[in-house]
Amino acid sequence: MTDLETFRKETRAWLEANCPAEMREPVKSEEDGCWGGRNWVFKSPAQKQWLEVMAAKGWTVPDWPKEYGGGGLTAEETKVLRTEMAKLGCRVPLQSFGIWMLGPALLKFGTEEQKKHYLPQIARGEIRWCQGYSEPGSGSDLVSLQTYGEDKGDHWVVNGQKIWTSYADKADWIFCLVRTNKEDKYRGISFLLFDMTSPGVTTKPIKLISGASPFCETFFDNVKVPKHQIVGELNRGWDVAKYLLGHEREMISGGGLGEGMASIGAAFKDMAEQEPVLRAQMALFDVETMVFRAHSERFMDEWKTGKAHPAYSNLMKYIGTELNKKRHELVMSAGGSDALEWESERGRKGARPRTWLRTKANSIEGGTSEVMLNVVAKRILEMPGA
Amino acid sequence: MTDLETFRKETRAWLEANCPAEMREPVKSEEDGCWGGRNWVFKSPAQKQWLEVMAAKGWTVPDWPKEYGGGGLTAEETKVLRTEMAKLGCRVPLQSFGIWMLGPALLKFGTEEQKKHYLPQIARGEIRWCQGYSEPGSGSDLVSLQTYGEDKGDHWVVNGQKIWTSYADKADWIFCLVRTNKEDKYRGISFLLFDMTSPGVTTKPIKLISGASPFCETFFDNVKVPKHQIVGELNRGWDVAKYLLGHEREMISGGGLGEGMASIGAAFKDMAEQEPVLRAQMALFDVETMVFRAHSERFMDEWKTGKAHPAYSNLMKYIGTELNKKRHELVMSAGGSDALEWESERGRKGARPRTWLRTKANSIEGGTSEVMLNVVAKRILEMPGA
Amino acid sequence: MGMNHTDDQVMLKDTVAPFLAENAPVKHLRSLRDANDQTGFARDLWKQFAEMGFTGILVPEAEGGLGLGHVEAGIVLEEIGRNLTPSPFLTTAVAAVEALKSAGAHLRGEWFPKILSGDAIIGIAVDEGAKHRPAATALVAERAGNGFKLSGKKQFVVHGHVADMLIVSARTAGAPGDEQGITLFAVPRDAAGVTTEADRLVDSQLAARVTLDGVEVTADAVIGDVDGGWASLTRLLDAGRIGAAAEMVGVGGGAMDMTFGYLKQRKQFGQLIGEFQALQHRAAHLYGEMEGARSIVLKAQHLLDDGDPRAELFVAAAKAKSGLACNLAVREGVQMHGGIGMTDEYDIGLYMKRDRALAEFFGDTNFHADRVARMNGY
Amino acid sequence: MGMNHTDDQVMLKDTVAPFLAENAPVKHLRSLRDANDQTGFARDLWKQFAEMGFTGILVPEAEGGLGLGHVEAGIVLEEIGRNLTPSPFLTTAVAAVEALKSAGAHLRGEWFPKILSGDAIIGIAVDEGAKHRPAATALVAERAGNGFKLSGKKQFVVHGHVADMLIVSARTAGAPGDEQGITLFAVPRDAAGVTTEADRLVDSQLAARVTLDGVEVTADAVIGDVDGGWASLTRLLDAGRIGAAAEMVGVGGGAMDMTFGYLKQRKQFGQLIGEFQALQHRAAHLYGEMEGARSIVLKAQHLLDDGDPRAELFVAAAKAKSGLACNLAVREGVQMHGGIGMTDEYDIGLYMKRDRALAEFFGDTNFHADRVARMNGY
Repeated sequence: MTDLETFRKETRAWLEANCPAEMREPVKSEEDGCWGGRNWVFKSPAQKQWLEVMAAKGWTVPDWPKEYGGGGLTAEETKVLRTEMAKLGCRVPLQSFGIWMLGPALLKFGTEEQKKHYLPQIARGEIRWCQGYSEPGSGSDLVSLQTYGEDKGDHWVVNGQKIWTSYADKADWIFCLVRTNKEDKYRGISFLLFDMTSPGVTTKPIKLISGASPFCETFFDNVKVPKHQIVGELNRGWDVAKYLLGHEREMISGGGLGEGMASIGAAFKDMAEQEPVLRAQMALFDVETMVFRAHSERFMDEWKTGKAHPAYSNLMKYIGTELNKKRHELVMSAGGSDALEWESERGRKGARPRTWLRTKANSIEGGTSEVMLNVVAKRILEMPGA
Repeated sequence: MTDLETFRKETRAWLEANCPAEMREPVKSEEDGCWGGRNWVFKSPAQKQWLEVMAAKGWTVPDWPKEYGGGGLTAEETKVLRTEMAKLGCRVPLQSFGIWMLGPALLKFGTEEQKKHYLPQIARGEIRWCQGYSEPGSGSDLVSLQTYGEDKGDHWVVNGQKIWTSYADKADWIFCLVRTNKEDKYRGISFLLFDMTSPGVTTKPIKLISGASPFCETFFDNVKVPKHQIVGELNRGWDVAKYLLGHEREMISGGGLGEGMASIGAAFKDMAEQEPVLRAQMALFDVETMVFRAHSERFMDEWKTGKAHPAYSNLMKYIGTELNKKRHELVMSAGGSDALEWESERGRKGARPRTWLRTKANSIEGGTSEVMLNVVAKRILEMPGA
Repeated sequence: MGMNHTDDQVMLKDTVAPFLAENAPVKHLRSLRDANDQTGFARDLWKQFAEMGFTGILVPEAEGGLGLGHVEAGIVLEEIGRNLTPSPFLTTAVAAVEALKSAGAHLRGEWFPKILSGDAIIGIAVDEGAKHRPAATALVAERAGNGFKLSGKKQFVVHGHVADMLIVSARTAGAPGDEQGITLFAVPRDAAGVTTEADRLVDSQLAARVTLDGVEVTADAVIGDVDGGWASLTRLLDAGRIGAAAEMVGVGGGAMDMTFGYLKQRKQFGQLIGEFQALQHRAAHLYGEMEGARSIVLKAQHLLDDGDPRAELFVAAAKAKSGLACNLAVREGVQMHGGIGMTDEYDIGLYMKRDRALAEFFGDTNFHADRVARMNGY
Repeated sequence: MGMNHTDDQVMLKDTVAPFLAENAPVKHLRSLRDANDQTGFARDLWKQFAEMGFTGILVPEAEGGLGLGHVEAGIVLEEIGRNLTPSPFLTTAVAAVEALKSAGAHLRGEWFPKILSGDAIIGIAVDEGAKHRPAATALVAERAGNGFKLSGKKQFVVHGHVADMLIVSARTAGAPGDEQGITLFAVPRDAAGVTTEADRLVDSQLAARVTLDGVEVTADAVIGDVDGGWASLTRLLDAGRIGAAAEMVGVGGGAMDMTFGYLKQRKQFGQLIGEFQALQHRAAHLYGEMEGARSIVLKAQHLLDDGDPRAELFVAAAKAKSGLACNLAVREGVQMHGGIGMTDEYDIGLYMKRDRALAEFFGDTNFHADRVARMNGY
């Protein structure tokens, strides 16, 4: 038996012994996730227990180094762990922007002190993070951001406004892009971390066309940020941000995958059989679904072996999000007038139309489709021009 | 009875009396048309007779003034004439770039001498014209043309090359854009007329992907053009060209109309019933066909009453040509492997695939779809930017 | 004149457009929604519609109306669409009026005056499943005495919970799927056995699920012919379909204009986003689609008004195309607005919601494209 | 490795690509066409294919072949597509070889060696109408003695006029439309009663209409089971379909690369046309479509090679998608080339022509999308 097979066997045994039965039930809604943080109220003792045993093994972040609270697993071992978790139906023990976004950036750009300080807390789910990037005037053109940190010797005083900060009202800390030099557009931004309870920080939830949302507007009014809370060099925060955006993009393009992409015609068989033109569109859409899954599989295989173009995730983000929007247009067509109900219990309080409307943001958040196409044209296809 | 009703009655009677039976049979191929010119060989006595009687009444160009060989009809009378001709199935007596393109430009920009000299010959089909606009390096960006006419006092000496000159090898004269000032891009072009038998003019037919074509490359090697053969002012030929391009655009966008736009599903009923996904596409295409016909009708009604935006024909050209291309994709799908045959008698020597391939030029010639969209965005929608 | 508006039509538009822009702009919809209004529209606005004569556009002159046509009704509906005005105009003053034209003197005498005065709301109770399939009618009307007894369910009856009368398609013969054997009834909403359950829809309007449990009506309640109601139903549906299509021309046009305005105002990367050629081309394409929709809708209105036998085909094409074009307009609208387009605070999302509801109303693009194919013989 | 090529596959590609680029680039097709060649491909090139081992890729090792799979055959086909090389590779070395794998020792022993040596051309005679509908087989095979007598017509038999053997689907039971009752036969082209009529197709290849008039064959000519030939036929068709799809990835890729090259070189309005954002976005979109096609084709090849039961579904999706993507590539190719793209002198038009022929070969996008729906249960 190879080492990997031994690892698989042991992992499976450990998961069977340690993952509470309740944590193996399918996730029913976003509410079922565990986000951790200072103010987190566990939904059940099982949720708490599962996070604790996993964090103790470093398996909330299995491929991070052990000294920072990770599991120290190799890429192959990490894949085995995920596969075995999937087989048993184990829930992800911790949802976290700290794990998905900030952690990788700290691992790459953080000082040794920062890594030792922040990463283990992230791994144990003790700090909940939010991201401060976009501003009302800086959407696709992120680098035009205006939030300004004035140098006051040992600290900055930050003033400005962020938008689209997910769960800002629930987060403990923020990682935030702040202008620290007004002269240089690109090399005038720094990547700062600070506590959301700092005086001068306020948040306001954003209501979307689909209803309530995790997004907030976040306002900074003379917020004091100590200088040691910068990640990377002064004025070079754009490098950190770009690195991190890459991670976000992969996450979002991956979001189009999963069980949501099964045959749409099979899911709405009766409608397909009654409506020949709808059926034809579902048939063509099923083809695109299978294509996207195969494409994602190939991309991941090529990515892992370093064969994929560094900008390829932009292409996948474009395709995946446009496809998901189209899918929900078809779901709405299949649902007919039933799917128009916005508040009724029968319509699960508008679950279908709200999901449909929510998908419209897929091709905007994390880089618009237009920006993705620009990037693909310029970086992959090497089209001329600025 | 109104005057117009009287005119309709008289016209109908005249047509019935004067249009030979053979000239009322449906046109079977491009070969059936009468193009006139010095070297024209009439396909039949009836073709000759029909041209002569119509030209004698001025009805080859019914709405041109009588003094220039026209019929002097009003717009309403012209419409009545065309309607009655259509009802009886009378063929167009004369196909002519002189009528469609040069004539209107001469009427607007020509001197009295030029009108008296050229227009009656055009009306009687005595001179066959071709158009010298595009050059190999100047397609969409026509104004960058390089063919140069050097000023030699009472004449220009023209050198250069044109492309896409339809029937250049059969034409008697050319109307041609020539650079007469190298300093000014727009105001350095003149609109010249000259005889294709002038020393130094040679032509070479262009073979298209669809097979032989009426298009030629045309070469000018020290061609002498007398100065009185300029239309409009020196260096202001671009104004003439633009005016004339408008006419061409209308002609091409109109080309998408007519009987070719009947229900595609009805035309390929058996295929539609066997192939449900093809049927769905035909159904959606039938909708677009009906839309385009209604749209064209509305455009013409608004155009005639001066309510249409001057650049609207660009939109119609874009929509009509893209639709026609799509139509022939569907025709090819419906035709299956039968429609792949390129030379067989059964497949009428590839009539279907050749027509399909020919339609691909629709969205290129007379202004590409991309240029049309630029124009619509800027002139109609008034989008910002150059 | 051809497809140009007549002077009278231009004048009507010049009356309707400022009236709605002033009295029922998008913020009117917002205020009803945010107040959690349970009617679904403003009754005083409906009264004003009547006073302006709008509710009588399709009512024959002999019966006190203006005796105008679908072109004129469409002018009102386009502005309703452009302003997202919640209104029973389409159901009551268009679809119901057309159905009542094939009713007897009794029903006409009762309902036309109430429609003209703005005192009646009429619901259209045709759909029984999630998708529009009028021939699939299964709700049963049995003969009972010299009248009928109706039992069954309907859904997507817009304004049905506050309607004074419901026009109900019922099966008196044949089986679901047959066009023959359907009869149309005028059923008072307060008749014994009628229950309605109102649901707020994605576009904030209210529609009802209606249950008829042994509802007794007299023979006078029949609209058109017993068992041969398909003709009257078709008349009702064609009016409703072209009306919904006209409203979508307004919805799509409103979304498009708002979006083009944004392109000329929003800056990113140091320039107006409307300067980006990729967006310019998409804008020009969208404009062409909306213009096409406008044209086929107008053509179908003319054919309906002329009693042309091709009208049904063109109405189907018009509903199909307006669905495609308006959907493109709202999708491009949200995308081109970017993040703020996703917020409830901006109006563009409301256009997307109204588009969705109108897309389903009286049959969607797929349904009507299929009908076009069938009418074209394949 | 997953969906990455193995080292051996990379090596195969590194052999095939320069070989075809050197020996059979697009001008090879032109020279055959312009010489009015009546074979449809170059026999010496076919011999070279055999010498390089390409014709044996799918032939089992035990029978002298390389015993490789559809991924490897696809590598050759993609380069054939990219170079528009006229070749019997797809029909003979892919579709026919897969069919012969379910044949008895007699047929295998006769044909595998000839295929390996480049001495045999095999035509696939399945289609009877203008569209691919294999279950509609009507050509009759009646029992006669201990053999069969075949009568009927086939069309779109690529290289059929010069084939040494034709694989013919025939009806031995049931009625046209039934999958049951079909039997596959190996029929020598020179058998009495076989006549072929060659037609040049839009892409300059030659295909035959074949008539079988009481053609007598022995029981040894049966491939697979009598009446149960659907299984062998499916094997043949899946190989042909994924092969055609792989070729289209090459055709579309070749057209795309040529077009992107042109965008970087052609100037209009004082700039490279590749600088125009509208074209950049369309180019990026096209690239994504072609990449998607490449991915589903590779996935389907893997599943076929693994004997996975989902293979048939994925092959259908792959043929459907490669049709969509390749068609987009050639349409965008001609449009972006502008006028010169319409001239016979430039290669882009040849890509459009080959795309059209491959689109029909073994079923088009619409046919396969419909099959995807059926296999998905609706």
